[in-house]
Amino acid sequence: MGKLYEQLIRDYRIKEGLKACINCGTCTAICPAAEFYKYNPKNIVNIVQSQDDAQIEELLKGEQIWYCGECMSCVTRCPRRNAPGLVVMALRSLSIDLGYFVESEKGRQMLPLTRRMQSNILNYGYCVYPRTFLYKDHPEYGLTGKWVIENMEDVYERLGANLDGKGPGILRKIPDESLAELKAIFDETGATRRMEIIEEASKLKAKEMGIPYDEYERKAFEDTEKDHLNH
Amino acid sequence: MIFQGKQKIWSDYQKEIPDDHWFYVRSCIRQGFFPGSEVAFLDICRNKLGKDFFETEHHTTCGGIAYHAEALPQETMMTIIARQFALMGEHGYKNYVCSCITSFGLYTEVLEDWRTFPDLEDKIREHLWKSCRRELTKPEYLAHASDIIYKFRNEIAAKAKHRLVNKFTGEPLRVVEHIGCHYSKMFPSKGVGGAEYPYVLAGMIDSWGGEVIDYPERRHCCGFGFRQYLVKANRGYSMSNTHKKFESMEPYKPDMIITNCPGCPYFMDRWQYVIAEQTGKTYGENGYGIPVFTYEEVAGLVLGYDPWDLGLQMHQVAVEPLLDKMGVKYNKKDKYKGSGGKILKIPEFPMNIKCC
Amino acid sequence: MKRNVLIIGGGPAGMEAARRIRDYGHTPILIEKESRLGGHLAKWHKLFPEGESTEELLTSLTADMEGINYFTDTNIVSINKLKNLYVAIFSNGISVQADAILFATGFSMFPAEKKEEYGYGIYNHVITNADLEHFFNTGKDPRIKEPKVIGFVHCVGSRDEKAGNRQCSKVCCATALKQACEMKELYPDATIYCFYMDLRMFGRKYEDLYLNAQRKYGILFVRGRVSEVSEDIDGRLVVKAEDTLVGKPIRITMDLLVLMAGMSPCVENPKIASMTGVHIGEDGFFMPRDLLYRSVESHSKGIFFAGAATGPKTIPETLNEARAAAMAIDHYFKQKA
Amino acid sequence: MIDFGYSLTPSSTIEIDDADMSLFDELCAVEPDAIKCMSCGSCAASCTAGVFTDLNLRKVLLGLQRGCEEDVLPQLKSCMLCGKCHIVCPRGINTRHLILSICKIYNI
Repeated sequence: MGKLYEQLIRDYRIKEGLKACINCGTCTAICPAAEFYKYNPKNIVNIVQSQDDAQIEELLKGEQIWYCGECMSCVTRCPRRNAPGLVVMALRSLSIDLGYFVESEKGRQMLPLTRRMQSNILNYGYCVYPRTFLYKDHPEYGLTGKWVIENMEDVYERLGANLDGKGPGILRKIPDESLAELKAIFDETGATRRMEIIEEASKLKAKEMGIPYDEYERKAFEDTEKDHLNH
Repeated sequence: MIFQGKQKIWSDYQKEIPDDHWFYVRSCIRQGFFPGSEVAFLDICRNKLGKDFFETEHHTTCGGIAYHAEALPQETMMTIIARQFALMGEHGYKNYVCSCITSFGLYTEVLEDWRTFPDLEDKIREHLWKSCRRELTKPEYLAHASDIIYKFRNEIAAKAKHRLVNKFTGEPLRVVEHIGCHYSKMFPSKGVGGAEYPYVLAGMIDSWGGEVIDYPERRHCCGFGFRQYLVKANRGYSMSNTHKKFESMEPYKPDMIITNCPGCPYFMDRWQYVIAEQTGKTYGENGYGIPVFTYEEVAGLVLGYDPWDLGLQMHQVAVEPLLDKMGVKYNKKDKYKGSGGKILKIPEFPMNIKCC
Repeated sequence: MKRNVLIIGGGPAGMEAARRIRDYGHTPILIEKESRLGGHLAKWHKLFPEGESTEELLTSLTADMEGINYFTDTNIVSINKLKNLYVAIFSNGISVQADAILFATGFSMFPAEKKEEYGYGIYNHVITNADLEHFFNTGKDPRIKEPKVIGFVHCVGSRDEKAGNRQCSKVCCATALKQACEMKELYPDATIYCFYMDLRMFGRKYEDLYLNAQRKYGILFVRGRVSEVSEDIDGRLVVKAEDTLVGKPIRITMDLLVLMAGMSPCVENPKIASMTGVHIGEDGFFMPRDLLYRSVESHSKGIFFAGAATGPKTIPETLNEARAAAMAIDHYFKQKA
Repeated sequence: MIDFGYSLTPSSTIEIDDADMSLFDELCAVEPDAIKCMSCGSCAASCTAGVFTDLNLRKVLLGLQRGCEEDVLPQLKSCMLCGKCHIVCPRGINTRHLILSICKIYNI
């Protein structure tokens, strides 16, 4: 048993999600990612259960594990009660913890992703928050979306929301003491550490790639240079 | 298709949904994109049905979207959830209902995980105490908000001002139902109707007079995929999955789509717009799209709410053709007004998909 | 001294054992819950590996029933042990004293509707292997309408922990190929696919069946478990699997899908076990004293097994086990005397 | 038009319904053994050219059977017709002959 495998099976999601795979392909058949990406959940589960560290390391440093959409459609159908989606989540966590995620284009997306998600939660208490949901990043929000952004206070007030207001209600200002609790949870349970790991590894990678850090983040968010598609 | 076969499966997956006294938690995405839906939900439950739904301003995101984007470790997500449960207990509630499907899936999963691995629950209790000085109380009942509307679907039907019937033809409206993946795909027994033929929305459609459309990609994900949408470079995935669903439902000529997930109605609405702008293809009649609704919006229309109070002006795909079919009256001029009738600049219209 | 042997189950195992037990000079009393003898076999049309006729086999099995008491439409109400005897009461009111009991209870067909994603009982053109045999026998099934594309799904409810059936049902691979070839004979223009995980062609002539299916009948094979079936607007079936040997998802639209429902433990096993104290394995089949050397003996004195009661078996295996059980019972009586 | 920065992705699903099987049928008429393959992989394992190139006869045959000839036919250009695959094939398929027929019928 390899060291990476040993680390992996400490994750509760592996305990829950990996029994014994028989390579039947039920998961791949209906996987939304397998249809469009060079991705096959069956192969990933098979590599993990092989306990072969060389191959697991390749996964952790590669693109594949980042293709899953975590819709968990695979879980419903697996005849062996495996959860390929959970196995992928464990692999992603380990890839981040070991700093391997920067070795793949999709893995490098962790920088913009974690920054945006964590700052939304810590500053506002929401994962997605209208004031940080920018039209330039989300042109698909559409022309009505643009209109909502441009008339934010009026539109939300019209619909009975409590945007940044006191007391309960839609998009209320979550009280500072509750936000402080979230921060304490982040510090206690490893979310703060995760952000640090991602920043440190990304900074080094940006240097290695010879690009400024903000350009590194922009590229990670917007650009695709590799061929990820399963033609 | 043999209807009785489905009925048999539905009867195997009926879950117990208590009648009253719920601790209500909101959804990040729905608050932003469908504020009218959450307003309508509470108004229906509290004022139309006379039930007790409590909300505290101290509740927060469950962290689910961030967790599924790997921006949070599992223990962080679990501790945030433990804090939400603790708030419920502190306010004396036992029934927990959430507006978000991602949350519902995670709450279910977390409770199952804690049952399987009691050491993990102990660890999370400790985290919660250390960081928030709160005690975990686990809910006795967990429901998604659509379960509640499902439970009271016949009461709503009894008060209906409009039904899901085409008033021009007298025929039932053809309704596609789309269930959020995390509603029951992980734990089929936790969802009304199970995972393969969920009944939670189909039951509402049946009660309110519509005809449920079953099409080949019914069970397929809308394509949100968390990071696959949140990161711009990945959005082709998200859009392609929605595209796949629309190509599959197109021959059935659906009048409308009803969903119970936060992201799905947003994606199925917006990707229709992007697909139209990029390829020229539209899926509705006469160059319109197929309007996509939350279940609260549909319940609201059935109960006679004003469409602009429900927030239907925030959709990109025009809802007016459907309102006309249902016989819902609306004032065109009021659509894009602000609070108190304040005149706002009207949004631009897309090139390839008809809007009103 | 003549002794009574109660045989529970009138399928091939029970019928064959009854005659052998009679030939050893004992008195077999056979009960069958259905209205005719023959078990699942009586519902089948032809058998693998070479298309042997079920009717002929049944005729051989029933040809010589002299001296065998049998009751159809009869269930066991209770079994009680009295010293060296078992007293059994039947649902028809008759009670017997038996010196030994043979469990030839066979199997229950896996209820294919439990695999909800395949839509048996929901989609109009999804049938089971048993339905297809019924069609071969009667020529009637409204779900089969000049199919152009036909699929066979192996392992439906077999090797499936989620469906509560972990074991391989042993006979479905060969049955699927037999049925696929028969369909090709009926519908020569049809394209026929078999979706399999492993083709378990373990017996004599089985590999020939496979070769014939490929070479003579042009049956196409996809290695992958069907994941989802749905109905399109024309009422045709959309079948999704992964072609695991290519490594890509595959989608085929079909006119008929045949689910190879596997063998589940007989649903009455727990009831019968509780009356007699015989052991049931975690898979739900009866547990013999061991799986190699004493496979027809139970842990309870005077109780024996034959056939699929102890796990999926082919017809010749079942018949041989019935003979072995008859011999073991005779041996048991001789020892007792 | 708005530049969204992303677009629809082509599907990788093998769509048998749309596949044109006429050339494969033609192949089976002259090489009835083509369909006897049971995908054991002996040919690919013993293939001399396969060590250096992506040639994999098992995959080629399967690709033809699924109507994906464009994806697999280029592989055959690496074949040196050494015939080792013929020796090892447990189904006794005359693979050399088969490969030549494929080249002829699919015009490569």
